[in-house]
Amino acid sequence: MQNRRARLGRSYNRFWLLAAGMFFSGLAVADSSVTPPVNAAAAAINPGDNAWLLASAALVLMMTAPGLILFYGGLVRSKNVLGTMMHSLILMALMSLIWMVYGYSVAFGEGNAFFGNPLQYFMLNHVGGAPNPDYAPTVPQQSFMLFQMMFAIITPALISGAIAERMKFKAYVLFVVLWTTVVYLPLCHMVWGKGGLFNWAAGGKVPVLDFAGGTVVHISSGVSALVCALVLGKRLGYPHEPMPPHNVVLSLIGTGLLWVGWFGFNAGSALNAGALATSAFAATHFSAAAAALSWAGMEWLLKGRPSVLGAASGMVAGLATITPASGFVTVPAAFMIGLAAGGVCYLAVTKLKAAWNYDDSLDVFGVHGVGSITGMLLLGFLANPAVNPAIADTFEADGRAVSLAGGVHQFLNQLAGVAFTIALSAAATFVLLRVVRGATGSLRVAEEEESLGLDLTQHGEKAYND
Amino acid sequence: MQNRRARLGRSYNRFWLLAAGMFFSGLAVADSSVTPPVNAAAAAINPGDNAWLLASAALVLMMTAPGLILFYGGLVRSKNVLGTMMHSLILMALMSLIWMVYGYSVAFGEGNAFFGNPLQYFMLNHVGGAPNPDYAPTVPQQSFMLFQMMFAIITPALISGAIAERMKFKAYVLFVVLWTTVVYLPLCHMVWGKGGLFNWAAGGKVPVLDFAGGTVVHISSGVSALVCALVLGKRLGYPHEPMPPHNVVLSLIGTGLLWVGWFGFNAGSALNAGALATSAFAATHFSAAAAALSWAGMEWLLKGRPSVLGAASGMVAGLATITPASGFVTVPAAFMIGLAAGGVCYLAVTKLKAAWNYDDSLDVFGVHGVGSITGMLLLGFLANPAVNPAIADTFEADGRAVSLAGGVHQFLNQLAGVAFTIALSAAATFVLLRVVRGATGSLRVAEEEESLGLDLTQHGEKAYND
Amino acid sequence: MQNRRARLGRSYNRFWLLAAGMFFSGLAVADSSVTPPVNAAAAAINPGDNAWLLASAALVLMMTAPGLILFYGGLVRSKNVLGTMMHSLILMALMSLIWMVYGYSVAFGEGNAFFGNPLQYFMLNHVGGAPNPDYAPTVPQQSFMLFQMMFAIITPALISGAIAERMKFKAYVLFVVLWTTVVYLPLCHMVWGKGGLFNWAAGGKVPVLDFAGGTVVHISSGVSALVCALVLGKRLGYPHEPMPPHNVVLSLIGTGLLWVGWFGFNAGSALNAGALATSAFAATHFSAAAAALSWAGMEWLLKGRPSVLGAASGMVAGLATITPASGFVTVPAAFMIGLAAGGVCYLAVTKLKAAWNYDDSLDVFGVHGVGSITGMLLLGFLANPAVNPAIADTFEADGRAVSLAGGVHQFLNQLAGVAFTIALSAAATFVLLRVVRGATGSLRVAEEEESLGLDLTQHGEKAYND
Amino acid sequence: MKKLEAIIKPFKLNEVKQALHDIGVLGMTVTEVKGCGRQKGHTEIYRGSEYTVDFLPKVKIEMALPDHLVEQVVETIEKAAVTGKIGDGKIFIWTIDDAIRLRTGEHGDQAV
Amino acid sequence: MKKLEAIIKPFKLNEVKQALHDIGVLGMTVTEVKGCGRQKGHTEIYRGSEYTVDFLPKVKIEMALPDHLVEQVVETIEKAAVTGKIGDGKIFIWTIDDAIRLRTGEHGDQAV
Amino acid sequence: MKKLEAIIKPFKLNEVKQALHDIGVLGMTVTEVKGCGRQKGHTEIYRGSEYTVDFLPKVKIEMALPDHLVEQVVETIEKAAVTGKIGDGKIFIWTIDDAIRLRTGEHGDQAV
Ligand SMILES: Nc1ncnc2c1ncn2[C@@H]1O[C@H](COP(=O)(O)OP(=O)(O)O)[C@@H](O)[C@H]1O
Ligand SMILES: Nc1ncnc2c1ncn2[C@@H]1O[C@H](COP(=O)(O)OP(=O)(O)O)[C@@H](O)[C@H]1O
Ligand SMILES: Nc1ncnc2c1ncn2[C@@H]1O[C@H](COP(=O)(O)OP(=O)(O)O)[C@@H](O)[C@H]1O
Repeated sequence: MQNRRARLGRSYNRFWLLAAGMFFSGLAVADSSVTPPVNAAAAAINPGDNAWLLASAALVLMMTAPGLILFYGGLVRSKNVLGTMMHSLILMALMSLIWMVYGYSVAFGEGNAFFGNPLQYFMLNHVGGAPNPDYAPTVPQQSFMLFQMMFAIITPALISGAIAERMKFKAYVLFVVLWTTVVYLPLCHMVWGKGGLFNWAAGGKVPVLDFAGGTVVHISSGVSALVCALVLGKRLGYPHEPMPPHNVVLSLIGTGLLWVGWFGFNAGSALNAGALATSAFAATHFSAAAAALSWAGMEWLLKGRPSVLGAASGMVAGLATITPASGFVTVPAAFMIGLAAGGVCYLAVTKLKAAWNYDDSLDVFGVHGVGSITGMLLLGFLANPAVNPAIADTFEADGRAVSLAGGVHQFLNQLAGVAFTIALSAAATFVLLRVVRGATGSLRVAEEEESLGLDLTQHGEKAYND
Repeated sequence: MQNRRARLGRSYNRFWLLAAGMFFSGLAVADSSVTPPVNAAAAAINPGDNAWLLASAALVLMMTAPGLILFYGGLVRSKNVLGTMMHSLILMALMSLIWMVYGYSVAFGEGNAFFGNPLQYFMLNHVGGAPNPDYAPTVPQQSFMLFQMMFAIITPALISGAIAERMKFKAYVLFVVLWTTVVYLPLCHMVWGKGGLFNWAAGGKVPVLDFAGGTVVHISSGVSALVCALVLGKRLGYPHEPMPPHNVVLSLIGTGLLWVGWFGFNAGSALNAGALATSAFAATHFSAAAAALSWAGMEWLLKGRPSVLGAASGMVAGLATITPASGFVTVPAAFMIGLAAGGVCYLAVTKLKAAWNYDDSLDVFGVHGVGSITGMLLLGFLANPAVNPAIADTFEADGRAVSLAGGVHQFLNQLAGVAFTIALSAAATFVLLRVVRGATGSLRVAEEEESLGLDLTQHGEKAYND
Repeated sequence: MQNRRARLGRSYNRFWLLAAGMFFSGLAVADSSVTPPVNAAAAAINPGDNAWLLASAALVLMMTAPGLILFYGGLVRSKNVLGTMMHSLILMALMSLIWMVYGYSVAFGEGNAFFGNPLQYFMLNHVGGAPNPDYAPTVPQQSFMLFQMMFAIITPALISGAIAERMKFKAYVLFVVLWTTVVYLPLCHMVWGKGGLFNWAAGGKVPVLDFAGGTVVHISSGVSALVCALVLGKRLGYPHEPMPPHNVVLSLIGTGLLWVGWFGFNAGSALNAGALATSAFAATHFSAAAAALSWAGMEWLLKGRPSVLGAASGMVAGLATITPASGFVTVPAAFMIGLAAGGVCYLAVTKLKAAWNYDDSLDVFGVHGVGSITGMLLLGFLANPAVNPAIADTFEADGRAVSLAGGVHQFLNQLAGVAFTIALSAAATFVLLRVVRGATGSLRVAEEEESLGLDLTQHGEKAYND
Repeated sequence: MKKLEAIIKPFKLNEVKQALHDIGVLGMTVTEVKGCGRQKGHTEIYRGSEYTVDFLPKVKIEMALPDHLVEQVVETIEKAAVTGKIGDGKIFIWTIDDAIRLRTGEHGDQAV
Repeated sequence: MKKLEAIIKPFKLNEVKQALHDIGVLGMTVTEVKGCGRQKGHTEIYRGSEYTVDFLPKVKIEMALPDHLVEQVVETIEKAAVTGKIGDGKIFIWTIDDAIRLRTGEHGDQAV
Repeated sequence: MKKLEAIIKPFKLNEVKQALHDIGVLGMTVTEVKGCGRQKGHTEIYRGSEYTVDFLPKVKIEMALPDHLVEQVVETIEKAAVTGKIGDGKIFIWTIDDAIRLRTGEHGDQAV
């Protein structure tokens, strides 16, 4: 994920939210002169690497739409399908705006161990055709910025599965904007940003391995989803009233697109089209395959029949679980991680949810949260320098060389990263929901609206007509 | 879009329709000997650039199917969904045939300012593995030909949204074949072909900037769509009878695929995988995001609720609008263009359509026509040599160096290109529809057939059964 | 498809199924030390080629899901849609497992003329970042392995169309596992594996041209499908009871995705991003286009109306038919092959099926089997060294130089390959179905279950709810 | 009290509803149905399999009415629903014992 | 005149329709319904949530008939629709006051 | 024998079914319908085209019952289906001549 030569960045303490205030003035000034010519550094750019990174960026956007909107949209009742899809679609717009104004800068600007300088790349100033050697030396920095933006779009979209079918649209919009600013961007900086606390490649105090977003994307969204489900409460009628998926076919199409798109997510995180990209591609594939077998297999054993939605859920669980590990493990290890993913997530969704008695409508916590925690921890043991030589020989801040190969030592690092992510996500989500409730009156729609459905009451539309 | 060294091509005046007559003889002769060995010029080919161009070609075809067929198919009533999808599907076959026989040659062969020599690449003769340095020096000419073909497929497909739910299939087929021949191919030559009237990079008298098809694709189809809607008249029952989209979910899937595919459309138009491709990718993304915000925002303000179809329509409007500008503007400028797109197209679809009282069933004019006109004109002011150095220093036919940077001068050039495209599209469409009516008896199906639906009456099928 | 310098591999006679038994021990040992560092041979890797091969692998997986699951899922009745989609989805898991344990090794390991050594790449040992110069010298062997795996997934998935709506899930799973082991892997070795009987590039006794899987993928699955349909018998009520497709829209989305994905299938088979990839891309496109015209055209002539499903079926037929020829023919030749494909497959599906009175539910034989036989044989005449210079000058086992250019000689080679594939597929499928029946009691679900639908009875789910 | 059931062509539903509203009849229940009768069906072909479809889409309108309204309602529907082509549909009328409004428990003519 | 309503298993619809055509009864209106009765439902599971589904898909055929045809129609339906397994369905019959053909305005037995 | 037809709000179906089961009434047939009445519809907007939708989703429950059960069933449905808000729905009751169980050929009260 990162260039190996690391220096702790200087720390910027100016409160970066002021950057947002400068948006419109920025529009005016940032126009032309400040962006360096895109062809300036063309010499250093490898078209093969850039082709792969652009294709990967496109694949990751495809994961959100149409991938996730299909997967989630199929699982809700027909009266809520448009509202559910809108939860993801609107993020393609909102997150891009944030990313342009201050998001990329907070995540990847030079700063302290917790966040980057929001002014460094304000309005994407200085993010042009020249590579940023700290991150991806063979592609335009703009390509790197685009690829990372797609991650910022899908992460809050994942959360929306937990609040489906009952959250007020206005409250949702406010929540995701705050959540991204307070949870996602700092976490992204800590794990992947230069000088970030957990950045193993760039001088982080706690070297946490997370190739493509176990902490940043899946644990953060999964844990926040759980808190959302607990704070919002159950859907009217849950669990007495049957709420079967209104269209499993949509969810299966979504599953296929998620699997395909995840190749961009994980293999694209190599940031070039070399052998590491291939290796991440392979790990991704085999984990998804294995998890489908173990989830459907458990159903076959315990319930007498493997369900199709179960196989699909296993696939997604396998993909979420391998995400942090995809650039560090062999194919057989990835397969084992996948087998574990299917089993653990199946139990989380069927037993844990029943035991804890919450209504995480589309099982974001059970699949993404539990899955990626499993993946992060297994990676602690399975990380393999033969797969990714960069971890054989990294440097701590004091210059001491250490290896991050799998073992108890690295397991503890991983545990620290996971624990921090859980704590930050849970606490921040809890607080932000109170803020949002204060600002919008209530988090949920009125009971009558909930029973009529979000499509009609929040958006004035119906999905299906003659 | 084009190689910068330009000479005015020799003008061929032989009437190029005779080429069509040579089709079958051509099949026989063109078989093997005439195609140069594909590996001949392998030395000049950059695999990274070719990988990106092939991927882009695939993405642009994906925009037509399944992208556009979903977007359009979801918006019609269920009795017409197959017929509507067929309007695009059949073009994947028909346009490819035309492109092979004479289309590519008329568009990109050397010729006069208005069209290329139809015999130069008749039956794609001489279009092989060697690059054509006039267009794309680092990929096989065949790759360039394939990429451009995908544009020729989707352009008439866009028009089909205006005649949906009422045009006779036979008349439709005849119309699109004629329209492509008379409007699309010449326009393509004028804007992108060597020696074309508007080709800023290759000696055009009027240097019009159009990176990926504002005039050639969106204005031509949007304006022709308006004329079609006016000539065909309204659907039975319009506007009294409610005609809500039969399946908004399909349209949202289509929107996601269109956005993803549009990366190929615009960033592929760089014709290599360098920094300009990345820049076009970025502009595309941010414009779509911004237009979703402004369209849904206007609904929220004016109607009290943002609709999901509105957000999706905004995305498509933002994509169509940025298309001509995508290779020439910075990210903040692209974002502003997107904001304008969402607002202007929203007004076109809600106010202008009502005021002018036409039934453009799926709002091709309001979204693609109005959007791309907006984009072409804004580009006149925002074109930025820092983004695309090629426009800093171009040559007029007399050898004088001029810059095409944004300003009043370039705005007037843009205006000329837009006006010409509107005039040509409107006039030709009007005439061609009369020709087609003469040849097929009537443009519309009988009233009884219209009320039974096109699926059953034109194709003998129903989309949905048990 | 293959490196041209050939030696007959040594023959390994150890029975390779014992490899399967070593799976779990393998999981333990194969973990880390045995996989060579992925970056070892990075020097030889061309990022452009690797980007294209990874993108192609993703595209081919997309053909299975969501491509094929949509195409097939739309054609069955709504009570069987999930079961039908599961037939393909489960193969993404099962085939990957087989491929990891022994599949890749049997297909591409060095061995005798019929299969490779199952131990050579057992658990994908030694399949890492270094290229395998016998197959693809510019990409990691792991990329080649991944790309080929996607073929192993989709091939048995194709067969599932013939047994749709009536086969017991347990019997299906057992059958596809056996079929892959006994039919697919050996055939893959014979045609594409080093030293394979039909491998024109690597010393095969019978030099059969099959660029991307006419024999290996489409004839093998098509013929096996026919045998399955005959052995299983007709669906309850067929052909008296109407069984129209429950959702043609799904099938059309699937068609679009199949076409797009097929670019990866065929152009990816060049194994690099050079001019041959472009040429295969072009052939693929024009054949699909032509076949849509001829299928829909025949309907228009014979039935008075072109159907949308007919155009889509033509597209798939054109794609299956060009597959073996895609790397060897010019665009006009590809167009002619496509025209033939649409006509021949239309007749197979409408006349032959009626005459032979079998119930191949989704016409796997009529489209894939008949199509690819047509393509293989036409290729015998149309193979063109100007397109693919490698066939101009190949070597027989005795060192004699021969050309495989189109003509009677090569036609006979093609015929031999086709005949062998038909014989192997038919005989093995027939025997395996008896084995499976013995093991699972019966191949079909009970009548009551069939009338309730597979979704409910095999998987405990319904696709569509409120 | 009477129950009246009208089977009409789907695209006539809005007109009929409007006409009934205009004479003050607001309550009705509508079902999508398929009808078979003298109106000819059509043929569909999917990959060479031809199906003759006898069942055509229709809409069923049900109303409970006080006796005195029946005649006027029948006339209104006749006027609004007729195209003059075969397949226009039918009205069936029968006597019911009681009607109850769930919300209030009212019975009989009050309830409808 | 009588109204006859038959609830049958969906896959028997074609047979019943054919049998009725064979005795000259062409007009009928069909609705997809869900039935609940003695026939046991089934269980569905989605990600661990088990639902018992009591409502099974059935088809409702409605016909208005002249009195003299009722017996024959009942017998015909009985023959065509019975599988002998639980859940085969029911027929209900009641008297109607009138039937009207919209197209012509005909009343009574002429109208059906 | 009586035929009873209840039009209720869709989300009340499960409760009503359960209540009927509790008093031993198992057989019923259910149809998805759209209702129009005093309950106000809503407005939908698609790209600026505003539609007022008067027809709201309802569920129709049909039951054939022996005369003596009618009163109890009506009360049961009233209790289970009422929300007190406008649009709760109606019950209609009429007399039927006969009921037949297809599987056995039983007639009358035995058949339901
Ligand atoms: N005897 C009947 N019982 C119930 N419904 C009938 C009957 N006859 C016709 N219908 C319904 O009325 C519709 C129109 O009838 P049809 O005979 O086609 O035309 P018309 O009403 O012009 O005579 C049919 O599609 C069917 O739904
Ligand atoms: N009392 C009733 N009123 C209305 N419909 C009924 C009644 N009883 C049963 N049905 C309908 O008949 C169908 C079959 O009834 P069921 O009791 O399951 O089997 P059987 O008809 O063999 O006795 C039910 O699914 C329901 O649709
Ligand atoms: N006269 C009627 N005949 C048949 N159905 C009716 C009639 N009046 C109302 N309905 C049905 O009852 C439903 C509820 O009626 P409505 O007037 O909205 O509320 P309420 O039942 O509270 O008076 C309607 O949606 C419609 O389906």
